[in-house]
Amino acid sequence: MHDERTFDVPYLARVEGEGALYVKLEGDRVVDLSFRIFEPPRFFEAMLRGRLHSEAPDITARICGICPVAYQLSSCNAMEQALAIELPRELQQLRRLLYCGEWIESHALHVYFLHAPDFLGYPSGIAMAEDFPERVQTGLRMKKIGNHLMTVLGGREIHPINVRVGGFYRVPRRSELDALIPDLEWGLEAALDTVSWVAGFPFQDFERDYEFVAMQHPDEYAMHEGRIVSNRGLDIAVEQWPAVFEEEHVQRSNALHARIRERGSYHLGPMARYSLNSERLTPTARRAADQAGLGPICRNPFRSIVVRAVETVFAFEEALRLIDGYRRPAEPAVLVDPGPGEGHGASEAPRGLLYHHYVLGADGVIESARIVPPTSQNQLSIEEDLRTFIPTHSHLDDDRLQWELEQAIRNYDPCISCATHFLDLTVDRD
Amino acid sequence: MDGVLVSRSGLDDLISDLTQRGYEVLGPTRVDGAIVYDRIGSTADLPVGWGDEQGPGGYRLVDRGDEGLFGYTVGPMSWKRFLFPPRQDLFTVSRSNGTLTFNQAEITAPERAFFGVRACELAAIGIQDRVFLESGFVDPGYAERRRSALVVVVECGTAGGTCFCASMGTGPGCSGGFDLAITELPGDPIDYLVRSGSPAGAALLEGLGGRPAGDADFERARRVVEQAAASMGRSLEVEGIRDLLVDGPEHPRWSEVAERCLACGNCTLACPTCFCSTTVDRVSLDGDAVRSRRWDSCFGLDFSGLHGHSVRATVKSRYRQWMTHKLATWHDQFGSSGCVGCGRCITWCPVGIDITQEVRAIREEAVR
Amino acid sequence: MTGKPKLAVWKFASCDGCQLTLLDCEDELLAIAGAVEIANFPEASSAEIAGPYDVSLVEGSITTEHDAARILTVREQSRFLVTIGACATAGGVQALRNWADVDEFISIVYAEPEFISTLATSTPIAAHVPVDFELSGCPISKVQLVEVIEAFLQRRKPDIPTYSVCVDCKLRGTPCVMVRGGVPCLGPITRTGCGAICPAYDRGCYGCFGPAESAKVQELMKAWEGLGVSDSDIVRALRTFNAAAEPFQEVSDSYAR
Amino acid sequence: MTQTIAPEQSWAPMLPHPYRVVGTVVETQDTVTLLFESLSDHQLRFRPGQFTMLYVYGVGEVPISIAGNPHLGGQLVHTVRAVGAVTRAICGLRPGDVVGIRGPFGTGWPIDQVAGRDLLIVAGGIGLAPLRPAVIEALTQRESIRQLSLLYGARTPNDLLYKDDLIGWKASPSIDFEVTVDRAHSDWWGDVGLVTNLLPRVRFQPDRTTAFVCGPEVMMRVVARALRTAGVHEDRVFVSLERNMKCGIGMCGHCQYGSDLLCRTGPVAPYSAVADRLKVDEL
Ligand SMILES: Cc1cc2nc3c(=O)[nH]c(=O)nc-3n(C[C@H](O)[C@H](O)[C@H](O)COP(=O)(O)OP(=O)(O)OC[C@H]3O[C@@H](n4cnc5c(N)ncnc54)[C@H](O)[C@@H]3O)c2cc1C
Ligand code: SF4
Ligand code: SF4
Ligand code: SF4
Repeated sequence: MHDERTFDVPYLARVEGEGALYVKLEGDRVVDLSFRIFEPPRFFEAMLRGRLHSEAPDITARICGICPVAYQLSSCNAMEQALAIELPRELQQLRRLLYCGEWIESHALHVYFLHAPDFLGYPSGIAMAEDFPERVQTGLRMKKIGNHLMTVLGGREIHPINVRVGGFYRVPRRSELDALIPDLEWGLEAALDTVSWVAGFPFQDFERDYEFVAMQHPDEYAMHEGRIVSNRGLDIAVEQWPAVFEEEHVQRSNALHARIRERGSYHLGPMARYSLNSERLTPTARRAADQAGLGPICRNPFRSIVVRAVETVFAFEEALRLIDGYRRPAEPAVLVDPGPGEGHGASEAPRGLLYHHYVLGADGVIESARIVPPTSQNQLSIEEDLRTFIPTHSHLDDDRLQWELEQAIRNYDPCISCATHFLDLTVDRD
Repeated sequence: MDGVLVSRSGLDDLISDLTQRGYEVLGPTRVDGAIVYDRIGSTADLPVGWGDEQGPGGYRLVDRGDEGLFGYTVGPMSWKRFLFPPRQDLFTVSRSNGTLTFNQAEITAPERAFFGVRACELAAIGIQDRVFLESGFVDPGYAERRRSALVVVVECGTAGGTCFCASMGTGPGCSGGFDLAITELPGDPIDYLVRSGSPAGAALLEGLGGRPAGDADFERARRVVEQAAASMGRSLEVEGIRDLLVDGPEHPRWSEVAERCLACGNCTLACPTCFCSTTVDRVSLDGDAVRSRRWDSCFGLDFSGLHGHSVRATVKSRYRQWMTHKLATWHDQFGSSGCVGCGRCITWCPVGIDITQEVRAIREEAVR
Repeated sequence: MTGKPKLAVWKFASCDGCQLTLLDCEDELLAIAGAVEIANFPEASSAEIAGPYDVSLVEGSITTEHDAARILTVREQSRFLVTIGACATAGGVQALRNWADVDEFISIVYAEPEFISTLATSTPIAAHVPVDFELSGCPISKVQLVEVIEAFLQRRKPDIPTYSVCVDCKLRGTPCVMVRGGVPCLGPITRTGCGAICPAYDRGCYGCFGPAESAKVQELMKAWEGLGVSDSDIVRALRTFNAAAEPFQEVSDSYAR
Repeated sequence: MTQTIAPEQSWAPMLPHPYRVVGTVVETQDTVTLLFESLSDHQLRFRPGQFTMLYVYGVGEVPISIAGNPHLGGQLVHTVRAVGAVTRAICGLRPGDVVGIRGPFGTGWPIDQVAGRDLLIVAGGIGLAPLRPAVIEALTQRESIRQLSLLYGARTPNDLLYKDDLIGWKASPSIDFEVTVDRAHSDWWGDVGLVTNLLPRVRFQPDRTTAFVCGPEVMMRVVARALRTAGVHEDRVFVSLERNMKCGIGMCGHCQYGSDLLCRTGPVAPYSAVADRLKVDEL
């Protein structure tokens, strides 16, 4: 084996968007490492200036076709804070139901199509289907049910049209939701089965002592309501986000990197949510986690696939619970009286916390906007994972090491469309 | 003609009788700010006490504050939807042993009772009957569904802002072509005169309580209809209209209306007589081929497509095609006007283009 | 190698939603994968088969020098090139920069503007290379995507109508929101394809499929004025996901003046 | 209304019948003549000028004129020019392939009204296809017709259809046949120029003449005008019109041409009935 090696993956596959990885090794020492995002910038924050508060959910959804609901709900939360609107419980629960759809869809996509192939040695879920047709069909059907839930509530699965500041345009009739129950019940079983399947994958023995950051709600496994907490004592309201976190623009990337002021990197996403809130999971999800041997906290990012599977169980179970308790709200939305204001909003995108901040002028026109997606917040953590991982695995041959490194990135289900977008890996060993 | 006088509960009995006889009863219901046809189980599902205000490009439901069951006119939907559905498979084709096997697509024609068909709508059904059943070829799906439909007419007591059935000679009263006809007789309580127009109707009438209607009751009904005829929101002079339009393809009004018309096609799709369709061929990646058809509109560019170009490239030619067909060449093709005066094309045009106004303008300038 | 046609998916500036639509064809995905060889689709597969490709699905608009060069190589390798979505077909939401000063945009978003290289405009694929078929929509419709792929394989004309959303609104049986509620709706000038979902959810169409054939934008906007919509709201409505599509752009510019 | 309707239930006018390609002749670079045989008991008896709706598996269905001999049962002949998806698919068919056919539809040429008259047939391009059965029929009824002439125009010599027929007709004493092209190389034996230039070449007595004309709309207009100038009554000049067609049975509305639904009351019509309409753009 050479002393110096370079790994250059100019286009990372099975991630959403365009990113690249460059690693340079001398023996087992990493001399250079960059996880680069070269998705062309699209300037949403700038484009939002001068638009109406009411346009933010539809416009920001276009930042990411993978998790549009996250953008819609974070922007609604921020706008509703800016305009001092309180949503009745039923409308909030309906939003949560919509979010369940997105979690199911996104997690099923990641588990079956983007991540499982790594563990089983396939280039794609489609290739995997040749040997595991039933598995892949199951994954597709789960994904379809998530999409269908979003379609019923949101009008369509990608860039739903039914979310507005103040609520919805139209709320479903009970019968429309009841019709979803059989599929969701099937999905719950399938998700449980998925947990046991992925729990049996061979995992790298790798752990890091992350600062996990996620939303927390006193009564529920948080999705779009609650405070921001961490395992190192952070417990803030969403509007304190800028006081605690900061973003830095680094040359190699079209995305901004976020860090906790004076502390550095942190970890967002399923593993963070799970580790901070596992006792608030629905009962079946909680049991599934136990059976999969997850324990109350998970620090091995390679096991995040198990956490995603557990969260999928949760999302199905929660959707069933929400439908069971559904009473059609009298009004689809709270009346909005536009005016000046400032609002912060967050929600848990499938990949982690998504933060929005707006300042509104007269008539609710946006004067400034700031959006911090989960992948850009996770960038530092991804790089640190790699730096930690490489020295203990540098004995691997180039192909194997590259595979493992890519997998380590995919652990985060990085959505580069959000972070601006694409993964492309260069490993340089001289 | 036989008739009985019943109260609202008599109509409830009628609806349950129909349901018991296996009919799916469809009638006017209030959904999302408009009156549309949907399943009904009793008169409580009807838009009780509701009326509508209609004008060019505008429609609003209004609370009339009464107990009337039929105090509105026609909404955006027509019965065409049930007899000539927007999308239908025509046939499937399977390919095996080097040959093709064509199979007529399954025809779904549930027994249905159309409850609350207005006079103009009955006339529109008659017009589509000529297209699909009586012009040489028979559309089997239409035939089946038509055969399975029982028609319960409601005569109009008030006309809407865009109605002109009186001009077209299609309403507001009905003298035949139905199974049952209902007239709502205002008063306290409200009475309903129910007449039969077919053996099936007579059988239903027999099972209905109430008392036999007398001359005075028929007279009351006549006055209700007369009042509606007198309150038409629109009128259209039909005298000589065929020649007026056929001979005037270069009338300047066509260009003028084309400026305003969006070519969106709403008028054609809302119209209860428009019957145009296009066909779609498809083979799924793992199955048989299917040919299906769906509603089409002469306002589309492709509608008149010949390879490489469209005959009617301008909006002017498309609007002219539509209106000339409706009011003029329909006579040549099917022996009647293609318009029943329901006013839907006026109300549901997003920019409020008014067919009666356009005819008037063409007439006036032709005279000048 | 199989004799199946080779399909490639390419991404330029976009949100990934349109290519996700391919993965969202849950019922058809494996059949598609059986009928074509998915030769290059980084979002779904790390396997990459070299070109040329029989069909290329191109998502996203051109916003950088690098992408302007890359699309030329994509075109060279593609026999039949289909643009998917509003970005690729009309420049997308990022074309809003076309009305602004990009340097200012950069400085609003990024602390170190000199690190960012980008073009002043976002342009559709057809502004750079010939395109064989365009699928509009933000995002594209699943049904239309499957239809285009099937039609390509069967060498038939795809059933992708170019008339207005109103047609599908009527087929669907939705009472028009503009007529019954005075809600401003872009349906009459927007190309159908989404299935007329917005009116079915009680809101006006917001034009995400771009202009329909013969779109009479000015005339509809006059009707909007009649509903009390302000000039600035008209400009906003026309400047969203297909802002740079000519019929929309022309009229939004006239109202912005 | 149960009582009023009693249609033949089983009759499905939209349902094609399987036909097998049994032979093909490449006519020109883009035009092919195909011979079909029925695979069911469906037999096509047609009048010259009628058309069928021809369905290609999964691709679509288009109207195509019947181009064969009306007296030869058993075989159906179509000549098709590849211009779009469906016609390209038809031109690519091989013997053994199976298609769907419905018909015949439409009015035909009024060949039964030419006894004792001069018959002048004028064809442009693919327009010869629907006229070929009329020529064949006229030749079989030759004794009852006074003067029989055929004028045929094509773009170039390479675009001429039915070359064997043309040679036969040229040689036949029963028919005066003249042909012209728009452009030609030096080895071309026929004329160059508009088909109307050929009119003076053939004998016909205007007041006893019936003319069948088929070709592009402009060509038909020009020929009809020339014939009128020559003294042929417009009632006796017949043209065949073309509009988009989706059903062939008067239910899809696409083939409207003013008062006509061309699939039912056309495609053949006396010029007098459509002269006014032909003057209107985009009708
Ligand atoms: C009565 C009649 C007889 C005809 N006879 C012949 C013939 O003998 N030989 C021949 O080659 N052609 C004939 N045509 C023309 C032929 O029907 C068209 O060339 C064909 O429909 C084009 O279809 P496409 O799918 O190949 O082309 P595209 O351009 O892809 O057409 C798309 C669709 O538009 C419609 N369409 C397009 N052009 C026409 C047209 N000219 N007429 C009717 N519908 C059209 C069809 O539904 C077609 O499927 C005839 C047309 C008519 C009306
Ligand atoms: S043309 Fe207009 S008024 Fe006449 S029947 Fe049709 S929709 Fe009604
Ligand atoms: S008349 Fe009105 S409804 Fe009809 S196409 Fe024109 S604008 Fe649309
Ligand atoms: S709601 Fe909009 S899309 Fe639907 S018919 Fe009305 S104007 Fe057209």
